[in-house]
Amino acid sequence: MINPTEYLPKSYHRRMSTYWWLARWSYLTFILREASSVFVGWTVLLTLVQIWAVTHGPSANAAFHEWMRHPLMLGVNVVAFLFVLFHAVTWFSLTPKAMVIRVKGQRVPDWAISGPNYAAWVMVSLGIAWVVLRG
Amino acid sequence: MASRITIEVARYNPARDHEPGVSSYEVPLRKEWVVLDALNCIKDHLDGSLTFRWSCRMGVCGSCGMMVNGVPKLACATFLSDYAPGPVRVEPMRHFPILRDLVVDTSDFLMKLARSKPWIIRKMEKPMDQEYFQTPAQLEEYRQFSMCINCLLCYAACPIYGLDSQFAGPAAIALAQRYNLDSRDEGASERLDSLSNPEGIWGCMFVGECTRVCPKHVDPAGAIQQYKLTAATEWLKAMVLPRGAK
Amino acid sequence: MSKRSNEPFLWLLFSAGGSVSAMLMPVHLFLFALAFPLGWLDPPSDETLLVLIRPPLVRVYLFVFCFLSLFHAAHRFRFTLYDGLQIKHLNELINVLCYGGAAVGTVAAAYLLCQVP
Amino acid sequence: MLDISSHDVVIVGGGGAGLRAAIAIAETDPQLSVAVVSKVYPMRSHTVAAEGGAAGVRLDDDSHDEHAYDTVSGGDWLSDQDAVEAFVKEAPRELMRLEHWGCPWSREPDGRIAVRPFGGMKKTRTWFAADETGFHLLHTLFQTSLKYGSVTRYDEYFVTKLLVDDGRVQGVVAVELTTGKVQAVTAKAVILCTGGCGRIFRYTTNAAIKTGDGMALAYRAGAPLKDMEFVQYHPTGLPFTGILITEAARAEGGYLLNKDGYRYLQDYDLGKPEPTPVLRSMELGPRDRLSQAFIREQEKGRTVEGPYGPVVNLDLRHLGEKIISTKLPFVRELCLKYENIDPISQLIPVRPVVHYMMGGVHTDVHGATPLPGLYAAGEVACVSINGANRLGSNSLPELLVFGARAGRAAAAYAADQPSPSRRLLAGAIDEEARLNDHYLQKSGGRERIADLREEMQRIMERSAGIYRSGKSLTGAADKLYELQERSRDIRLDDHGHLFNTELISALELSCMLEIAETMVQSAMERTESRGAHQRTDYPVRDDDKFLAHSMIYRGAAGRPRVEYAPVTITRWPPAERVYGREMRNGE
Ligand SMILES: Cc1cc2nc3c(=O)[nH]c(=O)nc-3n(C[C@H](O)[C@H](O)[C@H](O)COP(=O)(O)OP(=O)(O)OC[C@H]3O[C@@H](n4cnc5c(N)ncnc54)[C@H](O)[C@@H]3O)c2cc1C
Ligand code: SF4
Ligand code: F3S
Ligand code: FES
Repeated sequence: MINPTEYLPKSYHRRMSTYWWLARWSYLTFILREASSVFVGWTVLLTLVQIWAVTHGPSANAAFHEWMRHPLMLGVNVVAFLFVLFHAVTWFSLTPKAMVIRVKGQRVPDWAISGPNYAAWVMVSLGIAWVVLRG
Repeated sequence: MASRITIEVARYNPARDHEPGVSSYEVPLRKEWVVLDALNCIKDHLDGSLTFRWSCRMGVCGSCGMMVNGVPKLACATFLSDYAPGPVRVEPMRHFPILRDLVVDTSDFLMKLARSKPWIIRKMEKPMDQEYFQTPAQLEEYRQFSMCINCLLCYAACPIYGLDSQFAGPAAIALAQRYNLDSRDEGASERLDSLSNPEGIWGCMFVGECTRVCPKHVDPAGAIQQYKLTAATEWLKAMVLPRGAK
Repeated sequence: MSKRSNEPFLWLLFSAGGSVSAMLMPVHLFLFALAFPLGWLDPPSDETLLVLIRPPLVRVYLFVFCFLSLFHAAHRFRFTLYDGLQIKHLNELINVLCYGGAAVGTVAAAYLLCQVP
Repeated sequence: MLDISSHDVVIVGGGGAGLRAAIAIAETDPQLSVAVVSKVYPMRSHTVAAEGGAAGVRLDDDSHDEHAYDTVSGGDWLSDQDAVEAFVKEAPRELMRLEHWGCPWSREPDGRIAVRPFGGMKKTRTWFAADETGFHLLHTLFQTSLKYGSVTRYDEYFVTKLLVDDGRVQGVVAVELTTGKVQAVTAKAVILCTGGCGRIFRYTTNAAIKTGDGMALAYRAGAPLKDMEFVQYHPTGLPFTGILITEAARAEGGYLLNKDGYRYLQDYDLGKPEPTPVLRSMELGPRDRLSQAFIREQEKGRTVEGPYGPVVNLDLRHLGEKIISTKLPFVRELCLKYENIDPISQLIPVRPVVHYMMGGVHTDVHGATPLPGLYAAGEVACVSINGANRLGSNSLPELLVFGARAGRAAAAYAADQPSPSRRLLAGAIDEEARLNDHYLQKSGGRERIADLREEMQRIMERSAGIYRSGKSLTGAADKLYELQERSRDIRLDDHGHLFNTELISALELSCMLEIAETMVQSAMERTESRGAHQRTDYPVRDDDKFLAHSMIYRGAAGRPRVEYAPVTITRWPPAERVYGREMRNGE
């Protein structure tokens, strides 16, 4: 259909404030969730540096360990860890929204999808820790 | 319970005002009164120029969306007593241009709705005297998304729409998905053409606030994410399968 | 037209990366950035680590980990810039920076992992 | 500021009837340009509120004749039987068409469309989409209508007048709400689909927009209104809001209980109480009889006193959670939301509330009114299939059948009409001046719209409600006359042009006052009791004198004049209306 309303009176357009994400708790958690991307990137960077260190002999390794023990680094990494954790939790709890699985016409409840996700997460984490610590 | 409550209503008259202001009114606080009853009381007895939309008073026509204390609500389904002792702040739905007082311009949504092609598309129609069988399970696939009353609370809640009015928005996409999932429909690829773009499904950042405010439990956020999954799968198929096979 | 848009591709990378980083990243970060430096756990020696990352499968694992996580982060960061800072008009530039950065990181990861003796 | 635009057919109203008509025209002849003018966005129309379902013969044990008989007897033999026959024949096809358009009908396990029993129907034939049938029906129609390029929408335009020239209706004058601009929309034919007028009464299931505008437009233009004394009360509305608890709640097995927990309907010749629902009996009797039984119970002091007057209780508790949440989810939602009651464990207080207008603009079976170029369909029209009392779930299919018929007839008529004359512009300019003089630019005035409206509603509820008498009606007529006089002295707070809803309220009030007057006048002159029209001073049906439609015209000086027209009887001669027991002398 065509809407013939061409002439509109002067309507009032509002602009979003730059700080809109502070207006509601749910917006803030959204922005925090999105901000986790910075720390995901950061973690990859750390990993790359570490790979470089490991493959470049004792002095590189020593420098790397020194660096990681620096209070500033520790501070940043605590924050990074919290963000990465937050990313993981929101990711798993949102998966069932995007993935609808039906069994015999009944929608599988959310926990039945995110539950196994969390379980796998714990298993994988323990597995990795075991591999690393075993040596 | 106090017997009266103060309502602060945003007022804007384009013929007179440069920007919206606020008027305060005192109305009786009755147990069974919803915000809409308060507004009607003001209009009937205090100030006949107060302007807002309403019709069914039973949460199904979708006319009376507004911000109540900053949250998008249906005025006819929001009890005053939940806000006692007040004051209650009533404003026009966020993210839409204000026409007057609590009335916003929603024509943008109607344009977007039409772009979602919310009707059954088929290559071949059955003769009119035959029905398409659809089991309750198939009905269940899309039923939730067919419950949308176009109240637009989800648009008022979605910051992405507020930032970029080009974004198709939650309800329009959920309704496209409603038809995609209908076993009688064959129009999914046509709809994908108009919705698989940065202003369509890919614009949604999964804020999820749309679902939280939806009075009919439509879950547009879920609809959009599921749509993305389908669209991505379609894209993969198109990449993997030889041209034209599809 | 719009069907040729590359958004689905970027979204697939974003999703895959989201899952990979959600699954693996917390434990990585916990071990190497907190537990070992703070001495809560005994770190494996550097030689052990070298032995550990040498098998091709582990290197592939690390590559995928870096590659997908980077594209996940890039995609998300791109939209955070759009929405949080409302600078959508810098669209092109943001895209180049985000995905370009992820691409550079991915190449670096590949290079470093090939260098493992 | 006056704008003019031109189409082949103008449809006033974007509810079920209006949209069905629009689609019918677009499908019949895509060349015709169609305008849908509506005071609210189409999907806000009150069709959206219909809950229970839509009747159409479906199962093997059913037949068109049985549906027709139920309708005719339900209407106390005032229905035109040729119209009823056309209606029952086309209803299933129309409902099936909606299935093709994507209506999410509720289904049987094997995928076939399911049907449920309904009040006054002897066979199970009501199609439903859970208990939000009207909502799904309206949105399906609206969304489907979006695909037709020949349909232009005028959303939020309030029609104030029909343009008549040379004895033919050739368009409408409307106010665009957003701007206040007066717009003449000319056309070769006009279809009124403006719905009912329940807001004339105090307690009603009807939305704010149901103010009888279309009836008033036609009446003022010279078309007769038919059977205006027949106003349907629905026996189960929520006491404060008037929100409807659908008949489906009783069809699924709900009981009506008085204050002693007794199923009182058994005392009113409606059959014997059985644990499960029996068609055409007890709680599944017709609405008029159930509403009347309520008043009788009230007189006996056996109703419950609630804060908003007397109520009885609707008991769904024995149905159990599963049935309630799958078949009646909306009922539960409404009870929880508006009464803070959970029907799974609690009784629902209900009372009769005004629900539907059997009467309306007089049309033939093609929706044509006696005024050339003017058509009507839906609740605004009176074809009449509903007679003296409409059966639940007959209205939605009526919208579809007669919406489509009116659309096709108007399209055919428009095809060979000359273009609207230029003289119409003068009529539009007059109307613009009238709006300014009477409302916007009028200074002074003392009467508030709301005061007049509330008084009208009280008068109508008290004097022209479920039971009326010559005395109460005469009193009501006098009071209404007085209100009309007072309404000339209305004061608006809002003199602006932009989205002036107060102006709209004033215009709606003037429509309602005029329609209320026709109701009272028709009721006064019908000295018998039939269906929904119950006179305490004339308690029996009088077929000798009143097996006839009342036709009310706007006479000299605006006073109503009633005439009578014969009822078309084809195959079902008048008989006794029997519910809940065997007929005495066979059917
Ligand atoms: C609560 C409730 C439940 C019901 N349940 C059922 C049921 O289960 N089964 C059944 O068969 N029937 C049911 N009915 C009855 C049925 O829903 C209505 O009779 C029917 O929907 C009326 O439809 P309509 O298209 O005629 O009018 P509406 O849907 O009321 O539409 C009227 C249209 O006219 C427009 N309009 C009016 N005046 C003007 C004007 N001045 N200018 C411009 N536009 C104007 C409005 O904007 C609107 O678009 C129910 C009714 C109610 C109130
Ligand atoms: S999705 Fe929900 S909130 Fe959005 S318009 Fe539809 S009903 Fe309203
Ligand atoms: S709030 Fe907006 S960003 Fe998406 S999930 Fe809902 S549409
Ligand atoms: S008035 Fe209809 S939804 Fe509120």
